Amino acid sequence: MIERLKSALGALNGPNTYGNSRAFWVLFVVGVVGVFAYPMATGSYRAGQASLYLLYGFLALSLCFIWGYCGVLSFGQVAFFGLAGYTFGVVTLNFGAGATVPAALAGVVIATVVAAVLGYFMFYGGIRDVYVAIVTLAFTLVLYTFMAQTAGSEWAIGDARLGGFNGMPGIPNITVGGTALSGETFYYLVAVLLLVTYLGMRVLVNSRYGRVMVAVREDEDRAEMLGYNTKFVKFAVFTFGGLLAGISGMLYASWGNFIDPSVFALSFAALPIVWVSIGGRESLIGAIGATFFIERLSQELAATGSEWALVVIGALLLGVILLMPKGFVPMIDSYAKVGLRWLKKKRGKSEKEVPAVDGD
Amino acid sequence: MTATEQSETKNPRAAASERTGVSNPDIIATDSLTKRFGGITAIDDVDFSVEGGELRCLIGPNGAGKSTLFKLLTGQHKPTEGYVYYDGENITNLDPHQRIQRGISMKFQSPSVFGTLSVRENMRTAAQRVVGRGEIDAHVDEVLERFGLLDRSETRADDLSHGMVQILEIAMATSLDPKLLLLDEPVAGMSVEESEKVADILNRMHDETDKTFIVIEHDIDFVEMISDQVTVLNQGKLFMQGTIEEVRNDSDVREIYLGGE
Amino acid sequence: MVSTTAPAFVDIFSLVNLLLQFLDSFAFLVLAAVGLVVIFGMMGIINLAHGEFILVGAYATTLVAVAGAPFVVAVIIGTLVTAVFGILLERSILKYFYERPLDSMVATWAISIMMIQGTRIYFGNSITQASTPFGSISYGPYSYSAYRVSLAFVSLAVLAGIYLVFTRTEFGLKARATIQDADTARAMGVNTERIYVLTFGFGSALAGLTGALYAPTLSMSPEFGQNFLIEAFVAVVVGGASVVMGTSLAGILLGAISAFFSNVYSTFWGRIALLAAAIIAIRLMPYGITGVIEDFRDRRAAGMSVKEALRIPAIGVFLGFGGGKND
Amino acid sequence: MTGIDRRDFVKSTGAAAGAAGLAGCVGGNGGGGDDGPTVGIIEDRSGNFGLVGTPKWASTRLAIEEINEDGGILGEQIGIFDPDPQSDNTRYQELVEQAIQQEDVDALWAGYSSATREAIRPIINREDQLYFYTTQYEGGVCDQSIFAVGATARQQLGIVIPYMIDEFGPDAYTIYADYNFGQLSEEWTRIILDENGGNLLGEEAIPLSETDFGSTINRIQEEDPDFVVSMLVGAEHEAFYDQRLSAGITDIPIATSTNMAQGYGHRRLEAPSMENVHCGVNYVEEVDTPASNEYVDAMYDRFDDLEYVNQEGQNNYFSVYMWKEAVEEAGTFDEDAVKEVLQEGMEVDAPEGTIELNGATHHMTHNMRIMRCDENHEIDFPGEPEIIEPTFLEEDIGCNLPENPEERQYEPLADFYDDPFPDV
Repeated sequence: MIERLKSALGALNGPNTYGNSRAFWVLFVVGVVGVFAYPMATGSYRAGQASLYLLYGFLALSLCFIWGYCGVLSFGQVAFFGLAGYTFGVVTLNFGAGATVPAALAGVVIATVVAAVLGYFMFYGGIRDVYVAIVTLAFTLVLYTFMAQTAGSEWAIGDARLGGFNGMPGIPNITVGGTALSGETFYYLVAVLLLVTYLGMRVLVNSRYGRVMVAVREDEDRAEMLGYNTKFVKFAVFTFGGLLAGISGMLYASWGNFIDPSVFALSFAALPIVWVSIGGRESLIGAIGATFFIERLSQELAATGSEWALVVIGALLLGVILLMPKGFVPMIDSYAKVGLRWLKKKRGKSEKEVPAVDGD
Repeated sequence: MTATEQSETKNPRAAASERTGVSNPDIIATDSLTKRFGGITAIDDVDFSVEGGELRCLIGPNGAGKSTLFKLLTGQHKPTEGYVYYDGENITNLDPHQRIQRGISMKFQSPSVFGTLSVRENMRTAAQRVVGRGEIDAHVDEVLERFGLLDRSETRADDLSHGMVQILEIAMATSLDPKLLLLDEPVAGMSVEESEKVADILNRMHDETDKTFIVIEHDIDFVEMISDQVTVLNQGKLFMQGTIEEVRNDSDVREIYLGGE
Repeated sequence: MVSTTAPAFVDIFSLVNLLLQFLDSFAFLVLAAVGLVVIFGMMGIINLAHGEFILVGAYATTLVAVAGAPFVVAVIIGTLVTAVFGILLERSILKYFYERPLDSMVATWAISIMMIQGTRIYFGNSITQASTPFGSISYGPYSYSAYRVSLAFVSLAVLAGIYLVFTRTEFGLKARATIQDADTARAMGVNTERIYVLTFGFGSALAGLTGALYAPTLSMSPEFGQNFLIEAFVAVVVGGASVVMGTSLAGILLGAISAFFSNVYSTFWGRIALLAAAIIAIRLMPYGITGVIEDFRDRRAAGMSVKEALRIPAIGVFLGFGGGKND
Repeated sequence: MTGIDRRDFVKSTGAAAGAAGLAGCVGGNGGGGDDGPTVGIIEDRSGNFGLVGTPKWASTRLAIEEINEDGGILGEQIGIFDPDPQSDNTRYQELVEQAIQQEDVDALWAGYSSATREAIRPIINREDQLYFYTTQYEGGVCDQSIFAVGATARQQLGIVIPYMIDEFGPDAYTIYADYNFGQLSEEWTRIILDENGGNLLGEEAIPLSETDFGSTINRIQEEDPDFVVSMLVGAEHEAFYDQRLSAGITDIPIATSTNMAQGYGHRRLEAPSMENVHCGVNYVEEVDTPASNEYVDAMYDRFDDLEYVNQEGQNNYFSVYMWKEAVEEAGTFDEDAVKEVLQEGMEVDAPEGTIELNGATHHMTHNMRIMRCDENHEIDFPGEPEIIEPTFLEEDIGCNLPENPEERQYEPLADFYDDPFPDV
């Protein structure tokens, strides 16, 4: 029994994730407890605000997954985010608050399918490297322009007007078992989903599939010459990334009861790249953490009303990307390793083993 | 995508058997294979075949088309004209990974391994496709042992010496348990001791298994260590085929080599 | 809600309308994209601050023009100021990102938001705009802005200039060598660092020129550069990485589509058609027109007839294998 | 729903205050932090709407500061929470939540575009927040929480279109921004044209990001109208005026409800781009009355680098005073009580003149003027200002919020009128 549990937990660790040591997991559990205690300490409003940053975490994870683990930079994750949000809106506005769960599923399915179609076109069309970024960005900007001009009453799906630049207001909250989730309840929904997704992705990236993804990232030709269908790998990874971004977008529409074309704008499209670069693109926990931190900071700066807010954010991003090329978590990890090595040396060989922060 | 079909072309395997009367059929064969890049013809109407279980060396001056031929065999390049047969099957239109899955494996000319991963992770990534979950560690250990990499198994591939990277890549190619192993300059940049070790491993595998090897190599001393059947390629064409002695003593071969370098 | 006035009468004047509209669209697409394409095509960097380089050119030009300088002088100054600005930025920040083209996107995006807000803090929400030189072209009941049409010829001159710079000057040859293989170029004695600086400066100058040329026609605000982004990226996707060939053909193709639908139906349909063309182009030409041309050249070089060379990519494309760079 | 207590608020703004220090604090943030009434001013000072939002922010601040200097309201100083939403609707949603939940604002001024209004409306409605939306807009919002004090399309176009018909002839061609505001304004154009014996020759929707008006100008020339009705918005669309000038068609007069009064194109574009443009406005800084001049002087005294005092700025300004009067009459800052007072109707002395709040619909009567721009970009106001009432909601629809607290937006053609030009 204990052995089984151990092997299940063992699947969470591996060379493809940062933080595999006992120390990390202790901190992680403390962090999770903190996240779940947060609304009790701060109340509904803070929880509602924080749930936005948490739900952005899925968007960050989606990019982290396809860029950090498979080496494919998508500039268009917000396209799937936005499509899922719009789908959620269209379905709920047609079928009411009772249909939010099917609507959520529909949103995620649409995002996944569109990602699959775009991914198929790109990867089976032989698009690689930075061209993927350009094509996905163009796709997103096209959606932006298109959605911005769907204001007329002819642009409606059933009872749901797409609304053009004004967007779609009045989207109901996601409702589970007759309870509309908002504030704390919505926060818990997002937190639980995110936790499960994070752990699931850890298992995934440390599995055989994860190893293939990383192989494609490291050297696509080599991976192909080991007999892996790299086009399919990229296609599948991109599709799964679309699914994650879809979850994020569906939650976003429910969070704000509103969605508008700005979700497809360049300024929003760049955000996931910023989050993931800062957190460390090869680190799942870094992506989530950086998203939370940066969005929280932007909000606080905006709340000051200072005209320097955007300049400060820009300077911060530039500084981080200059000084920490691999991102925050990998940097901390390498410092921790150096520190531990130093500790080890200092203690001499009297003690048998010092737990490594990384490595299994 | 040159979508050509195996129209009326005779199966060269059968043809080869008729010609030589040898019962050991060709594992790989090409028929009128041609590849042009822009205005340059890299491979020019080549009929090339290797029998199962053979260890063949492929030599030729720079630019002779050796690596291009390899890439045509593995599917990284699609031929402008002609066909590739593997074990009697026309694989001209198969994608690279499909060919690898049928039992071809290759080491690249310039060493290419997964740099940020450990030696063991490199090996696992290679082997996991062909070895079950339960046996993978044992399999990896065995291959690492054979190639003398076991004590470096936790080293990051980027931190290995150049020679060690080459050996790792050969080990990875081998771990797929291929029927046909293509090695593009396996000992380039290696020390003499390392080269000898690789030669020894190759010879042993050749003797102990029925694998087929095709090796591109510049180092004629290394060629001598591993093979006596040599094919010479020059300017995209098959120039000569014979034992190492015949090739070595051929004045034309000497000329293209000396003239070429 | 949308008026879909079919062409009321097809006469010579309507055709002139269509032609002038095409020239206008062509110029906008080409000029929006050139600076971006030079930096992307030659250096592999996607400059997300492209719009703000255009902003620098526009503001510099406007400030000089409003101060009383002749417009041509203002345009030249605006272009040079942007070039210098680009070079300073390259030397101080972007040179650290050459090995990391993807990180450079984050860096240029950060620069972009800082520049927009910095412009707002320093210059306020807008500055007084210069007026458009030249008058109008009149024909029958219609007229068209002569300046906007003349930009089509300027954009052709710009394309020709880029072609000459990269094929006929020593800088151009070295730049192309550097882009092909920086190590070899270095080994041959090319100062690649200098080439990167100059290429970046050249790309910046082109963005600045775009800003300078459109300064009198668009509203002066810190978001000025954002006007160009969609057209710029769509042109890059359709054109591909080749500056002269790709961009000019993309300009012709997209300009024609946009002009036709704007003119015959409405501005709304012009825009929808432009976007639809971009999506279809992504599908049919993964590497843009550049990819198709390279493919065609390869096939021609391989001894195929023109007809054969054209036929094969088309078939491949519809079978789902894409055109260009497949092997 | 005013659940968060003050201690909590003081604690949680610590971080914000720190960040403000770092960013060179513009002051005013946090509303003083102690017990006391606070207003939220969430107006864009950066991003796309920074140009038009800045005067709104400045006016509201000025009004509150004047009130505080005068001893405040009910003897209390008014705190200000004025973040910069950066023209970002998601940020708006966050900041409005913060204003309501954490800063516990007693009244809120927020948002320029109708998209922003729609984005924050669910929050406003959920929290029953007293909210002033001051932009001139398409009209029709019948919402118990919103006081839409800007002039509506019917008021703006209702002054300028009859003038154009009288002055230039009956035939009009309409171009409008392709979104909610533009489309509903276009519907009003049809109705008002019809009511005044005008005629619609054609119309075109212009995508919001469009900057190329070549074919639009050709179409206008083809139809050869007596005047053009323009409901173009934003910086991109301003390119129309330059292209109109360089195509040499400034002799075709333009009626508009949007250009000049908000984005002061006549100050920013070089003359004579805006020549022959007629804008229906309730106020702009050129209005030359003692009340107006006093207000404008105060604005420029207080804000050195202010570029223009626009129509919306004035709307924010008078509505703050209107709120003050209502609070004083109610004797409390309690939002329900204040709303009740406001719903009784109120006369306000604004810089634009004396106007009246219609309690039933939460809309204002306005002193509508025609703002005419000449070739030197000088402004004059032909004719006398005319009081126009917000009749659509009250008379046509029968919106009566004290009796029937709705939360919806009515549209002219969908909800009341028949389309007078169904074939255009």
